[in-house]
Formats: sequence, C-alpha cells, structure tokens
Amino acid sequence: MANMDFDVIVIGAGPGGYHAAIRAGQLGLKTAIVEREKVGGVCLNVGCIPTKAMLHAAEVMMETKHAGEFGLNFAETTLDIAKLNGWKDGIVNRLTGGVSGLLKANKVTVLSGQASFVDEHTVEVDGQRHTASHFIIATGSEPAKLPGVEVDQEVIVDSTGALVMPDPVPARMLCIGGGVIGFEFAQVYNNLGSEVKIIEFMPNVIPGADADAVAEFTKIMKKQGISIETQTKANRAERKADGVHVEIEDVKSGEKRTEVFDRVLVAIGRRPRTDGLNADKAGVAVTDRGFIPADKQQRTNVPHIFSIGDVAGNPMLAHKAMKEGLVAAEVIAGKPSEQDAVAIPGVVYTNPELAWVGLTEAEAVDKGYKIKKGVFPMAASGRAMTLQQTGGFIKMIVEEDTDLVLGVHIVGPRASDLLGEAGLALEMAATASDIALTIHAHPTLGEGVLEAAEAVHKQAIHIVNR
Amino acid sequence: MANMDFDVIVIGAGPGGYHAAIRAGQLGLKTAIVEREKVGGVCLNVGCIPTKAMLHAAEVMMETKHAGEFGLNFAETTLDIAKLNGWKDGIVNRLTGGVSGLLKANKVTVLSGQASFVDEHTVEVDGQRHTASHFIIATGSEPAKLPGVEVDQEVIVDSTGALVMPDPVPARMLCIGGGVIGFEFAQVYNNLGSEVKIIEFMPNVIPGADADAVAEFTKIMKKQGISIETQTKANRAERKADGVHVEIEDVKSGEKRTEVFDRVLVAIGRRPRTDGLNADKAGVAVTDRGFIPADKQQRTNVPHIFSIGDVAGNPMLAHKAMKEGLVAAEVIAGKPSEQDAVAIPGVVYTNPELAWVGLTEAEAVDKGYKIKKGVFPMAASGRAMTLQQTGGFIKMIVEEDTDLVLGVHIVGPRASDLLGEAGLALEMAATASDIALTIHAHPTLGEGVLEAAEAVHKQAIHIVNR
Amino acid sequence: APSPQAAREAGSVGAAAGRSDGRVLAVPAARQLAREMGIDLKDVRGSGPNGRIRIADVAGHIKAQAPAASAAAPV
Ligand SMILES: Cc1cc2nc3c(=O)[nH]c(=O)nc-3n(C[C@H](O)[C@H](O)[C@H](O)COP(=O)(O)OP(=O)(O)OC[C@H]3O[C@@H](n4cnc5c(N)ncnc54)[C@H](O)[C@@H]3O)c2cc1C
Ligand SMILES: Cc1cc2nc3c(=O)[nH]c(=O)nc-3n(C[C@H](O)[C@H](O)[C@H](O)COP(=O)(O)OP(=O)(O)OC[C@H]3O[C@@H](n4cnc5c(N)ncnc54)[C@H](O)[C@@H]3O)c2cc1C
Repeated sequence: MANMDFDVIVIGAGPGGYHAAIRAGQLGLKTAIVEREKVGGVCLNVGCIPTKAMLHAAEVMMETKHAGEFGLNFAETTLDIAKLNGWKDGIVNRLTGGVSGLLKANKVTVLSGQASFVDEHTVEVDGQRHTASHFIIATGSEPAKLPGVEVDQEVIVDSTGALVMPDPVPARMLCIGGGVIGFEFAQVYNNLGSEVKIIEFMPNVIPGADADAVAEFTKIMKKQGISIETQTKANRAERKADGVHVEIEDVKSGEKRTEVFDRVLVAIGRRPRTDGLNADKAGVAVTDRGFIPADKQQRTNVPHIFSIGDVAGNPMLAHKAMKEGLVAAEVIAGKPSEQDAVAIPGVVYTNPELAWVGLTEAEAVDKGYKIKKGVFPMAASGRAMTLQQTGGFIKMIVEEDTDLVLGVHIVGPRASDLLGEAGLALEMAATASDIALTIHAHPTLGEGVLEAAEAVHKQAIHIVNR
Repeated sequence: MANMDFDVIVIGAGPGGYHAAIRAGQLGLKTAIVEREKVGGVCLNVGCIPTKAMLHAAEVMMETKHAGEFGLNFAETTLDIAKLNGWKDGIVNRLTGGVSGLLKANKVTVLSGQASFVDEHTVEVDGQRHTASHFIIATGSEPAKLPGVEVDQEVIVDSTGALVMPDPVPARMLCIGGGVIGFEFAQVYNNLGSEVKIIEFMPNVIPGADADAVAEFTKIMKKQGISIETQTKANRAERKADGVHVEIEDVKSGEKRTEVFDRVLVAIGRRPRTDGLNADKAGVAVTDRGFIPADKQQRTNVPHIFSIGDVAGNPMLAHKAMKEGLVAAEVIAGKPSEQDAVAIPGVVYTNPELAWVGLTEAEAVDKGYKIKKGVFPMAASGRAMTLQQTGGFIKMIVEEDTDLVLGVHIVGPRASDLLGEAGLALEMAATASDIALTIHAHPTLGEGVLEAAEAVHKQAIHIVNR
Repeated sequence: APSPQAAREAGSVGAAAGRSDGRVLAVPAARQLAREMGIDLKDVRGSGPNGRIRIADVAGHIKAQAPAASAAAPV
C-alpha cells in the first residue's frame, strides 16, 4: 500500500492514542495522530492528572489538620483558590506540552481537527483527506448525562466542571454517583471545606471493588465527614436563588425529598464517544451502546482498523488504554503482541486510597476457585503509624490448592504504589509463598503485602493469626 | 532432650529476635526470649520507627512550605517540641506493646534481664538458669564510638540521643558520618530549622548504593540546604560556652579547621554487641570485629546455636534480621529453610527517599555481567508532578543477554514503596520485559518502574529514548 | 488454569540451568519446594525464560523421577 499517506493514522490523542502513536513511531511506522480538542485527551486535560493534583492539595490540607498531634500548629490558614486552579492547570500544561514534544520526537504528524471516515482507508480532517494502511480509533469517552439534572458547568457540573474550584468553596456539595470519580471529588471538596454528600443508585459504591475493601473504605470516608447514601437517586434538579434544589428518592421505599446544594456533580458513568467519526463509512461496527469492540490484538471487525481505550470497552481506565495502544501499534508493525493482561488494576486516589488488582473475593468464588485469604490491617504497620494513617488493610485472595495469588485489595495510604508488586505477582503467576519469602524493606507499607501473604498461611508476624 | 526447660531460647528481642520467637511459637516450639532492655530492640525503640516518625513530621513541615505553590498559606507556624517527642514516643510504645502482646499470644515466655551463657545448653538470666535444646543469638548492635568525640547525649549525641529533639532546635548541627542514619537525621534537623552539615571520611556517602543514585540524591539534599563534605573527618570535639568546637580535617590536603556547632551527631557506623553474653562458655566463635557469623541456616559453629541479625553480620538492617529470625526458627522446627535471598533492599527514608535492591551498576560490571540500563526521571512522571516531587529517577540494571533484572535504584518520593515490585522481580528472576508487559495503574509512581524497564529496550513512552 | 503469562513463558524457553554467575534461576517457592523434597535445582529443567524454574517444574521433575521407580513393578 505504497500509495497511502501514512502507515497508520491514530484518531484521538488521549493516553490510548498517544501511546499507540509513539510506539508506532518507535517501530518505524509513518504515523499521524488526529486530535480535535487537546493532546492528552480526557486523562491529562480533565481526568487522571488534574484530579490527582486537586487530591494532593486536599491531602496536604488534611495532613496539616493532623499535624497538631505531633506539635505542629498553624495559626491561620488561607487558600487562594485562583492559585489552586492555576497550579493544577500548570501541571496539565506541562504534561500535555511534554506529550506534544514526545510525538514530535518520535516523528508523529499531529493533525488538528475532527477525523471522519470517508472510506475504509481515508479520513477527512478539517476538509483535508488523508489515507492510511491502518487506523487506530482512540476516541475515548465522555460523561454520561442524567435526564432531569442538566449540567450547566456552573452549579451543576460534570467531572470537567468540577475541576474548576469555585470561590468561595461551595458550602453544600452533592455528588450523584458513588464511583471512583464521585469519591475523588467528594474528598477534594470535603477537605477544602464543603459539606459533601454522595448518593448512589446501586446498593454498593465503587463497583468492581472487593466488598470488604469497599466497606472499610466507606467507613473511613464517612469518618472523614462524607455522607454516603446508597440505593438513592436524584430525579431532578432546579437552580434557585438559594441553591440547587434536588429531588432525591430512596429507591427501596420510593420516598422522595428535596435537598438544597450549592454545587451538584453528576458522575454517574461515562459513555463511549464516536460522534462525527462516521465509523460506518469504513464499515466499522459500533455496538448499541456506542462501543467499537476489538479482539485481543485490538482489531475491529475491519482487520486494518483497530480500536483501543475507552471507546473499545470497559474498564474505562487510562492504563488499559495505554496497554491497548501499545498492542495495536505493535500488531500493525508486525509483532505478535496481544492484550493478554491477567488483571487490570483499579484505584480510587483518595486518602487513604482504595486500590486493587485481580479477582475480588466474590469473583473468585463465583468462578469456582477454592480460596484462602489473608488480611493485614494497616493499624499493625509501624510505617502506617509514623504516617498517621492506620485505617485500612491489605487483603490477599489465593487459590487454595496452588497458592496462586488471585487478587490483592488494599485500603490505605499509598495503596496504588503497592499495586506494583501485586500486579507483577499476578502477571508472573506468583504464589503467596513467593511474596512471603521475598524480603521487604522495613519499615515500609509494602511489608503489609508480605504479611497478608503470610496471613494466608496463618503465619503473619504482626497480627494474631486465627 | 526432654529435660530442657525450652526447645529454644532467643537472646535479644529486637526485630530479629522477636520474629524468631514468634515463628518458633507458631511452629509449636516451647520458646523463651530474653531481653535486658526493651522489647523491640534498637529498631522499634531507638532506630527504624522513631526516626521515621521524626521524618514524617519533618516531611509535613517541608510540604507546608511548598503548599504556597497551590495557594495554601499559613500565617504562623509553631512547633511544640515536647509534643513532637511525646508523639514519637507514643508510637514506639504502641508498637513495643504490640510486640509484647504478640509474644504472649504465641506463647513465648519473656525473660527480663541479661542472658549469659553458662554452658552450651544453659543461660543465666538475672541469677536464674534456663536450659534449652537450641539458642538463637540476636543481640544486635550499638553505635560505634569515635575517639576524641565523646558522646554525652546532650550536645554530642549518637543516634539515640539525636532522637530527642532539644528545645530550641539547635541552630547549627553537625552529622559526622554520611550513611543512612546521618542523612535521615540531617533532614529531620534541617526541616525543623537547623543549619546542617554532614561530613564523611570516605569519598562517597551512602556506601552500597548506586553511584548515579547517590549523585542525584546528594544533589537534592544539597538543594534542600544540607551541606555535605566528603573526605572530611572530625578529629576532636570540645564543649565550650558558645557550642561544640569541632576540629575538622580535609583528609586529602590534611588541612585542619575548627567549626562550632550546637549539636553534633556521631553516626559513623555500628558494631555488633556481645558484651556479657559469654559466648565462649558455649563454644560459640566470635570474630575479631565482634560478629557471630552463621551459615545459610543461621547456624553458628555450634550446631544447636544460631545467630541472626546485626550480630550475625552486615548489612545491619531490620528486614535482614527478621528474615534470618524466621529462617533460624524454621530450621530449629525441622523445616528446610534457608536465607537464600537474591537481594536485601536498602532505603534512606528521607524525602525524597533513596531506595535500592540488587546490584549497583558498578557491582554488576565488577561481577562480569554485560549490562544494559534504563533510567526514567521522576520529572517525566505525572504523579510526581501532582505530588510536587519531581526530583530523582528510577534506574534499572539488566543483564544484556537474558534481560534479567539485576538491580533497581530509585531516588524519589515513596521510593521504598516501589521496592516491593523490584524486590519481587529479583526474587522471581523476572526480566525487564516481564515488568514492561505488566499493566501499571495510571497515574502512579510505579509507572516509572515500567518506564525504566521500557527504557532498557529503548521503548519508554514518556521520555526520548537514546 | 495456566495464566497467559505462563503461556508466554512457554513460548520462550531458554537454556537449562548453568549460568556463569552460578545462580540457578528459580522463584522463591520453587526453591523452598526443592529443599523440602531434597532436590538439587541444578537437576531441574526450568520452563520459564532463561530456564527459570517454577513450582510446576519442580513438581514435574519429581513426577518424572517417580515412574522410573514404579516402572520396575509392571502391572
Ligand atoms: C475526572 C476523571 C478522572 C479520571 N481518573 C483516572 C485515573 O486516575 N486513572 C485512570 O486510569 N483513568 C482515569 N480516568 C479515565 C481516563 O481518563 C480514561 O480512561 C482515558 O482518558 C481513556 O483514554 P482514551 O485514550 O481511550 O480516550 P480519551 O482520553 O477520552 O481521549 C480521546 C481523545 O480523542 C479525541 N477525539 C474524539 N473523537 C475524535 C475525532 N473524531 N477526531 C479527532 N479527535 C477525536 C478527544 O478529543 C480526546 O482528546 C478518569 C476520568 C475522569 C473523567
Ligand atoms: C537510628 C537508626 C535507624 C535505623 N533505621 C533502620 C531502618 O529504617 N530500616 C532498617 O532496616 N534498619 C534500620 N536500622 C537498623 C536496625 O535498627 C537494626 O538492623 C535492627 O535493630 C537489628 O535487629 P536485631 O534484632 O539484630 O538487634 P537489635 O535491634 O539491636 O536488638 C538486640 C536486642 O538484644 C538485647 N540484648 C543484647 N544483648 C543481650 C543479652 N546478653 N541479653 C539479653 N538481651 C540482650 C538488646 O537490649 C536489644 O534489645 C536503624 C538503626 C538505627 C540506630
């Protein structure tokens, strides 16, 4: 296909897309990437990164409140909200600038504008046509809408609007949706002074996470002052002079009441984004729910067109998008790559964090595994004590006969940093013994992973094994 | 040996000893542990734990200084030093109390007093004789003395004295010895307001760490305001009205000068502790330098007497002591355990941390390995940016032919938490590809470990590979 | 069920033990099992990259030895 403009055109420059494009460039493919908004996609611009910046600021505020315990006191604390927003934007700009530089360094052509398929080898961007032997669709996702609760990005916001902290900080904040995004914003606003309530339609918050871990996590969040109501939904919201009036319904009893908030976040999920793409012109199948599914090599139904990231399916997570991006690029370059991950980690980046990888206890049982488990409470960790963060635990699920690690679920400080070991253990098919026999530095939070593995064998040292 | 009082008597209740005793109890051995000072040993009482408590306090102080960047300002900060010392002591007490409880729960008899061997099956403690089929010597280590610089635990202190922060915080602080302990205290005092200088006799600080990592680490420490002079020694110190006058000598030029400090820390190393043990009465060999060496099963030259932890040899680290304690107890219980660790991690718990496991670049080359390496700078990590900590890097050393990970060296925030993955990789004989193919949650610091592995193959995404 | 990782490893079996640094590449649990069974890891063929020995390899080695003994007693 020597008459094509490019070997591969990537559509969408979020984490999935830019990983695909950079790897394609590294592998010597003539590569272009199309972006209609900003390089970096949701993740860098209005997702992973700015939320973590806000959470860090919120965490420092929380820490200073506990600093009195060790004698450090602050007479008066002021928060310059414009500066907070600006600092966060600065980090985003540094990172997106970095990605642009990396695309350039890897000889990737960046095309600005919306890409629409013309036929299966041609896209149109800003009136210009470009042909390629392969395409990688990485158009991502956007917030799902909640009928009756219209987002105005001022007082009723989605995750993008919620990233701009208003001045003053809203006194009463409602998060509709008890998923990862809902909790992360709940903590930011809570730590900055809002009274925060989360309502969740389902019986459980943080779908996909282990039930014990979620119970411990919500216990801690409630203790921090966040109110959480499950099996509760918002029917409609109306902006009035004294705030947003939200009709809230108890799903079980059907009972309705109206509560008033100064800011309402709609975070009930995300939906794949394919508007304007004209996937049908290339013959690419789109599901009823708007996904463009792909196989293990990330191929859609059209063999030279690939799909990755949020638009390809759940879980909608940046690191899944990145992995799929690398796989797609490598497959196009003729390598035998495959999205063969044993597990995709999940994290709520609050403080403490909730982080997990692999099967939950319920999933393991459902799949017919005979399991054993080990739980190590953070309260028994010397390091956790010195960090003033003794809430949470590390729970390890292991297959009884083989001792194979099936899942690790962590509630605690820096839980996401501990996932590295757990994730490698799963991919390497490690056993609990492998972890228990590995020396872990003292005093670290990671010793808790070792202790959880020891607890599986009823041989933990710093807890009484039962 | 049914006529013995115990199956095993452990001498010394530091981390090595209490791990040995608890595991022995778990395995059904009739166990006693002798401690002449406090349960928990150096590590819990005057080592690992209180230093990390102080470092946390110091870290929060540092963080509040950077909080202005995101708009959080503190009008006036006061530090109640009595409260700081008390808080730290409270953590120590909670932990040592916990260990006492665990010993009890595992049916270990605690004998208070100094243990001295009477013969190879008998020790005397506080005038009472106790017999055992096996002994585990876990008597630990103590600070080495520096002739001419007499420790008074007031203005000239060792690590134990340094743990009590004086009020007011000393204006000028000298740390003699640029090892882990010297740096940890240097940062505590520096963050609390002292002007700190470290002097080190050798050409390099932090012996055992990778040279590049040490260079990056010292660069950051200097930027934080700690002055570091290598090939410099302290000849003598004299307490005068205006402070401690220390004669400092440039080792290369022989040039001498006198400098004045308000507090001087002697942290030039530790020596094994066998005083009062009467090891000879049991026929146990003690080296010239005072160590009681052991084989892979932790046996001394006397087969039923074991030696573990600091007294058994370098590196003098709590997690090495713990591992050896478990091995000794298991071997006594008839299990085929062995201290077969591929690597023992090392950490400087400052902020940022310096943490490593496995071979340094120099060691790998010395051993004849053909190596490749990958380096990922924290400055390219989105998570590091949101944490306001972009100094440092992750360096991975890999065997060229096999792709086997030989060593990982990290300078950065939470580096010790990232060691979990690196340590498991080494023990599992993982390759850089194993790590690179494992999905790491985004945005985490652990992604840097993945990127360092990718960099080995010149395929990192967030840096330009050369 | 064998993990995809195991399949990936099977595709890239390296040479058997015998590294120049004298190290036998084996995961910690395989080392422990070998000690328990009194097996020298140098005699075990590892199925992982670079001949890395997993528990299953030690177990397989034990099984492979066993038939030799039972072969002497034909049915
Ligand atoms: C508030 C929030 C916090 C989050 N935090 C995390 C987190 O901590 N960790 C995590 O793993 N995930 C997180 N996520 C999810 C993460 O952002 C997504 O999983 C990730 O961005 C998906 O990457 P992607 O490449 O598939 O798509 P996207 O990031 O959505 O990028 C798609 C890009 O394609 C562009 N585009 C779409 N259509 C076209 C077209 N036709 N032509 C040209 N360009 C087009 C879009 O403008 C966009 O830039 C978060 C999400 C949100 C909203
Ligand atoms: C300031 C400082 C910070 C440190 N930080 C760390 C760190 O972060 N991480 C790390 O890994 N290591 C650290 N260390 C080193 C760590 O403390 C030691 O490696 C560890 O304590 C060794 O454990 P052990 O069980 O061998 O001996 P020890 O902890 O020294 O305990 C020995 C015990 O034996 C008792 N004893 C001695 N002789 C007798 C006798 N004859 N009869 C009865 N009892 C006896 C002693 O009273 C003592 O309680 C630090 C050390 C210091 C000084």
